[in-house]
Amino acid sequence: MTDDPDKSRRERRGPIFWRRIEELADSPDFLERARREFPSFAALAERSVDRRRFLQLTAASMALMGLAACGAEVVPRDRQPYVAQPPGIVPGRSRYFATATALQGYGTGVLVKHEMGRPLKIEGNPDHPASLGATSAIGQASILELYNPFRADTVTRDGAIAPWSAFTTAVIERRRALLASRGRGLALLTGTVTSPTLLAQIGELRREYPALTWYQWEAIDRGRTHAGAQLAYGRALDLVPDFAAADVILAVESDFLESAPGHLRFAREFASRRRAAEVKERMSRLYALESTPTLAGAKADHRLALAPPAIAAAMRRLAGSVGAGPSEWARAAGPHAQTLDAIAADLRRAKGRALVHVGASQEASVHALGAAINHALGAHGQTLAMIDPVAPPPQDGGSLSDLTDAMSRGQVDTLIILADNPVYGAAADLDFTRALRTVPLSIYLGEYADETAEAVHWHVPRTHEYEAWSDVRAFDGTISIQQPQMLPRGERHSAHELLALFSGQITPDGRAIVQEYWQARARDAAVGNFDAYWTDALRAGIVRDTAARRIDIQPRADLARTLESLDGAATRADGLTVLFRPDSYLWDGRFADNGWLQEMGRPLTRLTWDNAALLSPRTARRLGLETADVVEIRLDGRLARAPVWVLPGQADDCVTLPLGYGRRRTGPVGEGVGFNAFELRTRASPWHASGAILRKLDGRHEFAVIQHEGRTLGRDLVREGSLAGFLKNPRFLGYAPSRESLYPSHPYPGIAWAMSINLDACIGCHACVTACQAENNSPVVGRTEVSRNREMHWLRIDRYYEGPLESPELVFQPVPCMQCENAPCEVVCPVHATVHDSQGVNVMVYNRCVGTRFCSNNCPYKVRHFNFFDYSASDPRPRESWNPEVTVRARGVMEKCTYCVQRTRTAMIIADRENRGIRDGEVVTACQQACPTQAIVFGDQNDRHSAVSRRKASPLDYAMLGELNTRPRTTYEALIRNRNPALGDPAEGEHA
Amino acid sequence: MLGVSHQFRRTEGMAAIFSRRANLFVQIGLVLFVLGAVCFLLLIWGVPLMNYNDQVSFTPRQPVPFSHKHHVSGLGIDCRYCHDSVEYASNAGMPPTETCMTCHSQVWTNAAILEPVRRSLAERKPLRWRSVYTLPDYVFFDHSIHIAKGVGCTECHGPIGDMPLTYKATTLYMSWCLACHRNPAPHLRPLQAVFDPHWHRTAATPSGKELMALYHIHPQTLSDCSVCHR
Amino acid sequence: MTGFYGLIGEFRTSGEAAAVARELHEAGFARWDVYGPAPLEDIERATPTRRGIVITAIMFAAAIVGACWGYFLQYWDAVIDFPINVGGRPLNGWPGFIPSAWEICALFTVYCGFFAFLATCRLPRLHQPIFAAPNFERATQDRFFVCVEAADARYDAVRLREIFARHDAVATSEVPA
Amino acid sequence: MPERAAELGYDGPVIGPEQDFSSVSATLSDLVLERPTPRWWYVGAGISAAGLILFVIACVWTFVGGVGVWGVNIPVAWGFALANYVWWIGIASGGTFISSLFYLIGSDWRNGVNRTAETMTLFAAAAAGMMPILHLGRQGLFYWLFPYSTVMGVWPQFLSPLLWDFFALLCYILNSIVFWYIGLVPDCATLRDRATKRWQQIFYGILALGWRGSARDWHGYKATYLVMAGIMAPMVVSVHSIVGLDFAAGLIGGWHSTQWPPYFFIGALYSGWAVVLALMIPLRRFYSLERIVTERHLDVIAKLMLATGLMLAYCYLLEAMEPFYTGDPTKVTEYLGSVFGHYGATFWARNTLNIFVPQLLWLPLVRRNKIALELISIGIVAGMWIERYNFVVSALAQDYMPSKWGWFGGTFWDWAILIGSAGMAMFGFFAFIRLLPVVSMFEIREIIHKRRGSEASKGNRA
Repeated sequence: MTDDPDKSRRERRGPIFWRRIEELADSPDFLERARREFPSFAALAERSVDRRRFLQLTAASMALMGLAACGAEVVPRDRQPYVAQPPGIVPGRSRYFATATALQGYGTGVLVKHEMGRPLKIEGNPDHPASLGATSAIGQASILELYNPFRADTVTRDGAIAPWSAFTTAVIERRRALLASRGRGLALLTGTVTSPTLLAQIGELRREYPALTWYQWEAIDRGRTHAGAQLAYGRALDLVPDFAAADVILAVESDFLESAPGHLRFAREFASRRRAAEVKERMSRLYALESTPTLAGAKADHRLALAPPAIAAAMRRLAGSVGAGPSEWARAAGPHAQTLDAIAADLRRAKGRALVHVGASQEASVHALGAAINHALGAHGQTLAMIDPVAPPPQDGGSLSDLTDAMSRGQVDTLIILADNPVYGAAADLDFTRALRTVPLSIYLGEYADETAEAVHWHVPRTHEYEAWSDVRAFDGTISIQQPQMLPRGERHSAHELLALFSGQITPDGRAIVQEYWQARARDAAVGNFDAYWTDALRAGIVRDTAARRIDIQPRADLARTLESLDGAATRADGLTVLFRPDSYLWDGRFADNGWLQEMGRPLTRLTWDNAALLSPRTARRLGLETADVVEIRLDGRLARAPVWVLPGQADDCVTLPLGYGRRRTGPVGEGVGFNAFELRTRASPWHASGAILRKLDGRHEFAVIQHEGRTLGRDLVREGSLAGFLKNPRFLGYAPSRESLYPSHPYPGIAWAMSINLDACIGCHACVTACQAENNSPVVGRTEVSRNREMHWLRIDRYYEGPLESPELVFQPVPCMQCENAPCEVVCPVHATVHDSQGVNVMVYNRCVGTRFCSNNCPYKVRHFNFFDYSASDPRPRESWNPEVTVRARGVMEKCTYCVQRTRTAMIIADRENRGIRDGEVVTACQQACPTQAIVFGDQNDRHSAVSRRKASPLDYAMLGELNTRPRTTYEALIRNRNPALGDPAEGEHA
Repeated sequence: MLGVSHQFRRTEGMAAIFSRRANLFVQIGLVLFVLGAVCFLLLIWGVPLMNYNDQVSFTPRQPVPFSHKHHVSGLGIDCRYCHDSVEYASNAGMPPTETCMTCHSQVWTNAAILEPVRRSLAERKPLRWRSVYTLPDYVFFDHSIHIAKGVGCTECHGPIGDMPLTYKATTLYMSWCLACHRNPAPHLRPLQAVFDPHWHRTAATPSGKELMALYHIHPQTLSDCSVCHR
Repeated sequence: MTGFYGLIGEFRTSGEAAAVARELHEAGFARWDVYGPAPLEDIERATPTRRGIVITAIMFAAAIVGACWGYFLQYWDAVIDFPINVGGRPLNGWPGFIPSAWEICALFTVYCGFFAFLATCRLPRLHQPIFAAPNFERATQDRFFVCVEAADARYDAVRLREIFARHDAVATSEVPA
Repeated sequence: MPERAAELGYDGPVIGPEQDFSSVSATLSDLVLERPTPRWWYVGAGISAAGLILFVIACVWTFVGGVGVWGVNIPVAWGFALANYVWWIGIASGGTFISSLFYLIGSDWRNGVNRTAETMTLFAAAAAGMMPILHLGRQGLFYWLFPYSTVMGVWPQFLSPLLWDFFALLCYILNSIVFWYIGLVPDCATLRDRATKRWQQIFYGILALGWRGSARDWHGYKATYLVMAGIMAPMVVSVHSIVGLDFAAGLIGGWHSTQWPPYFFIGALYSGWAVVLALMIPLRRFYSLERIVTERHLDVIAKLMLATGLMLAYCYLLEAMEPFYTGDPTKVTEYLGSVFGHYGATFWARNTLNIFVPQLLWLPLVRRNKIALELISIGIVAGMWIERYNFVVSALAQDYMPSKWGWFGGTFWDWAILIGSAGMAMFGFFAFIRLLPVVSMFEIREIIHKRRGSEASKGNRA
């Protein structure tokens, strides 16, 4: 957008990274930035220079250009051994510690890799039920969050820095008054809480302050799932689906592949039935009904893009067809009747092995319908289990709007906010902020000096998850102890410590609080040796046998009647339906200051550093809009300005507004990126709102997009076929690698590293890309540089549309370096900076690179990336957070995927030290390790029994652009779609 | 054609422009030019090879004038007593102050020279040793594999056992690394001799070739770029 | 010695100078030369010399040496000293060595030719005795000169003056040493 | 003399019949030695110097800021710098080729323009030589392309077309200097001998190396020059073919074709003609050289330019045919993209300037209108740059992976480098025309002599 009111304020506020030079020169603090980017040049501008000095500086710059090869050349450094070496620390060897991360209160187990005591990389915890060894993009990026220098680290009072002791004094004083009044006026606002310790602490507070009111609020909650269960079963429940057991899956705008608690596990289970060459006729079939494309929709064999009311109608029709609702529903007229009937027939056929999964965004009635269908299909106990909600709903207070009412009525005089940034995420019709300002004492525990911190009296910086002790429950109830990976910097405190302060502990100790809770619990459970129990829980990353018990429960007897009484949500005929959706990576905005996540291409739009109003091609055409137009969205009298992005696969007349952008206050990375869709979101319609009017404004928006062209244009990049065709003729691809060459083939007698990527399994979640960025020190380049096509991700996930753009099918294709045996890049390098090693890996020697960029030009896969500027040096992450095993690249050198050469080489050294060969699976690349669906397999292709050899023996194996005779070591397994024969090929167009 | 003159002035020759001495100057100039060119070539090839550049025998001033000669050759302390991770990690490990104090809490307890060590222990502040061997950030050297393959400490660290003060014994140039990586045989020794600072090849020593076979060393893979550059 | 460099005659046309040259050659003079502002055929024919063939031979040899050295340089670097797998190509990728070898060959040829030319002319030599001849600056503009050195065994000022005069010399003078 | 101009037509002699040794020596030397610096020179040199300063600033900015200050990106990792490079080296090659080839085949009109062509070669090659260094990510390490290995033990990679290019350009520039200089030696001797100011005598005296004009020296001189010309002619063909191989040896759909070496070379020749014409037309007018560089010269060059333009048109047709003949979708898409897509404007601009407009040269009327000729020549020079730009950029922008398509646009610094390099080359040329004879004097004398000889023999027969 052209005139950004916040821009000048941002410019004043401090360093902004990743700007373009032209902008730098305009801004008042040019020198500050110039000093960072071009030290010698800044010095030049700073002093009143004489000619001699100028020459010196110029000469120095020239000299540096030549000498400063990769990072510092040989600069002698001091070495400081420990005074007393801590046990277990070996310089040059990494260690792993288990902990867990939480989102929406649900935990996912992780292992944190430490190098010389520094946490450096996040891996999934294979023992944790929600991880199984995988991580999400957000999980991978949490390490950057930990090192983010812009997280708050000082207590502030009314915006001014205050000592921690002043805060404790204030709390102690208030506590005296509160004790006297038995807690009248004390309110607690939390997010979803699953932490047993925190729940216990809240319980204790309630005993101390019986009048305490506890409110719960999440910007993006799972309330509708629970409400749906309430409708269907008469009580709130969490559902635990088993996608490995399902033959036919119906995903109703489902988040099971991207954000539902346990999604990593679901993705693993789902993929286990999708790798066609392995499961053959047991391949599952996935249908998707959705208003805005999701990863599940992208992976679906048949997908219908429907507006929310149409989804409800479709669900009713399905319910009628499978016997879960009145049979006249099955006969109701409506669009897509044929398709829905075919789906219903397929579901019926798969009785006992069918599963309907409804996304968190859907109306409670849709959830109830889903439950009814599942019940009718016999899913319970087969593909679906029910447990008590992992996060118990609060017993008294209620929601944020209740709190706002209470505050407005003056009933709250002390407010403790543990929830994440309610000022930013509160419903637009709530006026939470004004009510908040009336509270005599408000305390906010938040990671950033954000919008909420600005509106409260006391802001206490919250510790990062890797800085504090806590515990958290996973989607199935399993508890993990969260242990700190490093000491918090500055005055950061955890929620446990803050609440303990209110319980009268003057110097609360997070570790003691958590440990005491568990000691008590262990006593109750009579585990015997607590130390062993505790150590085991920490080491394994889970507390054993804490998964919730499955409940055998029947739907309410009057479910059918209840469903009948539900009519579709009241919709207005005029205008568009607005869909509010969490951003794939920023979620509700809490990760807005994370450069990795900002710069990760959104799986479907491929946008970075931006959100946009997503419109279907047909709707955009009807409104006379195209991508990059700027519109004003009017919804119930509220206005927002947003750029338009035309997204194939979007339901017509629906506009999706991703949440989490337009942050006014966070770190400098996230401020002012995109527009704030929360400004349109109301209590009544948190997910869908109808009646939006779009008005085109002048001007165009400049997006930073990672991928411009979305179609393969008939090229054989992604090979695919149908399951039926594959079963009939497994070699239907007819792909035979060319072996002809003018020159004799180069032999690789030892290890031959190779990779296979299964396109059926890839769900486009970008965990691998983030993992690669974390492992390989890829810098963040910033919005401007991305818009100039200079992003630095070594691995990218191409998203292609197939078929008509109105109802496309989607394909995800991860593209790392192909490690061609006949590498075209190597031949054109004039200085041997990229050559082969004896394992057949195309190595990139940064320190030898002079930067001709010919290699990138000559790479048909375009997987090479160039340091046009000194991106690493201008990256604000602290030095100690870079992976010491990987060179940090300097300006002017090329870089690319190395098959994680630091991992292969370390493993080879260990094996060589022991005079043995490498075992299969001993080396796992970062992308492979993070992948929830095991789409990526890496290993020695000379070992006939290795996993990668087995994958490559698949009849579906092919090399992308193999006709160029590049002989890539990275090959793909072709995409197989399991089509319903009754529906034909949706790529040929959906006609209702 | 303005200003063009067809008039020729008859002159008495042009000897006035250049005297006979000019030829001498030209000859001197030519010789200097050739010499200059040769010097330039010598310079660009020679300067990097000069001691000024490679800093061999560089002996930085250390907080404590630690003598390997005294501790290794004199007292017979094994390398691994202090550099304890050398066999199983990339980094050989610098001894923590406590390692020094295992002995020096008993012997030379009042030596002035050891004051920094005692202060380090007392103040829990690490000793700051000056690095003698420094590799650029893009070179990843692993001690353990060299030890495991029979490359003795002295191959790179020189006569470390006889150094009263530690100095840089080798150039650490890439060409120096490559010389051994391309032809490792002459630099190998039996495993039991790896930590022996005074070891020398005898008639009984297995030949480099035999050791290479024993250690499974394949020199054709050793000069892969990715062996050192990641 | 005579104290003179030689006897010089100045002529208007190349034809006259060439005729003198022919006569001098036939008379068996050895140390003489014709000076003129351009390489003109008639003078060239009248002045016997082998310099052309010498320079051409040197350039030919330089071409061969340059080409071989150019190829060998690449062969030695890529095959013997630093063998490394580049894109699966053979180490001795000879077709790829030819362009550079040819350019080095051309460089050698031209530079050796240039230096050979300078050497045969004994240049650079800023001071030349002949420059002392009167009016000699017109040798590079429009006049032709024939000079017989005093060091020539058959040097005979009287006879030479007679020859120059017979061919319409504009002027004849002695060049000081 | 102007009153005799009528004798010299477009089909007339290549030298005014009244010209003799004295007049040529006097006319051309006095331009340098006697004539006060004309006002137009200050204007032209001043503008060029401004360009040169811009070039220096742009270079320093690129060194300090990195090549990121340009618009290059992934996929279009080569942008202006490479287009400039190919363009400049093409202009340079054209100059050398005119000088050497037409020397070998003995065209007498060549002697009137070869000095200009060679000088232009020199400065164009210098401008070209800057580009590959400037465009490196780490410019200071360009010397790693030399076979120089002291402490690293690593050599350059000789199979890379860039290394061929490096050798080709290096050798070519070095050879061009000698080829140009050896042609200057006798003329410097003339200047030395005509100079009246002491500094001129010394300056030209040193440059003349003591040249006497001895017949034996001339003999060696001619032999050397002949062999040099014989080497230089194939060398320029190889140099520009290697530049073509930079692209043809690549795998990019729009680049991977055997036709680029001749295509590039023909383009080089074309731009060479155009630059020679564009420089000669004003030069002969401002320096009143109409009797030495006659209208015959212009006519011949214009005709040759037209012929070369037709060859180039044939190349363009081949370029259009190949993608469809191979049926390779990458090549077809890339070609269509370059014609109708994002870079379509440059495609049509190059066709207009290089092919369509020069067809006017069929008309004698146009060939004889010096303003039209000048404009067409400048159009071709610009058109050739646009062709190189379109060629370099559009193939990269739309390669095998549609997902990584991306466009390139020049930034201010891209333009500064282009315009600045032109300023640098032009400044060099302006310096040259004040310091050295713009036409080779001794070679003109050769023509005069030859013509006199033939007249004489004709006369004899009559």
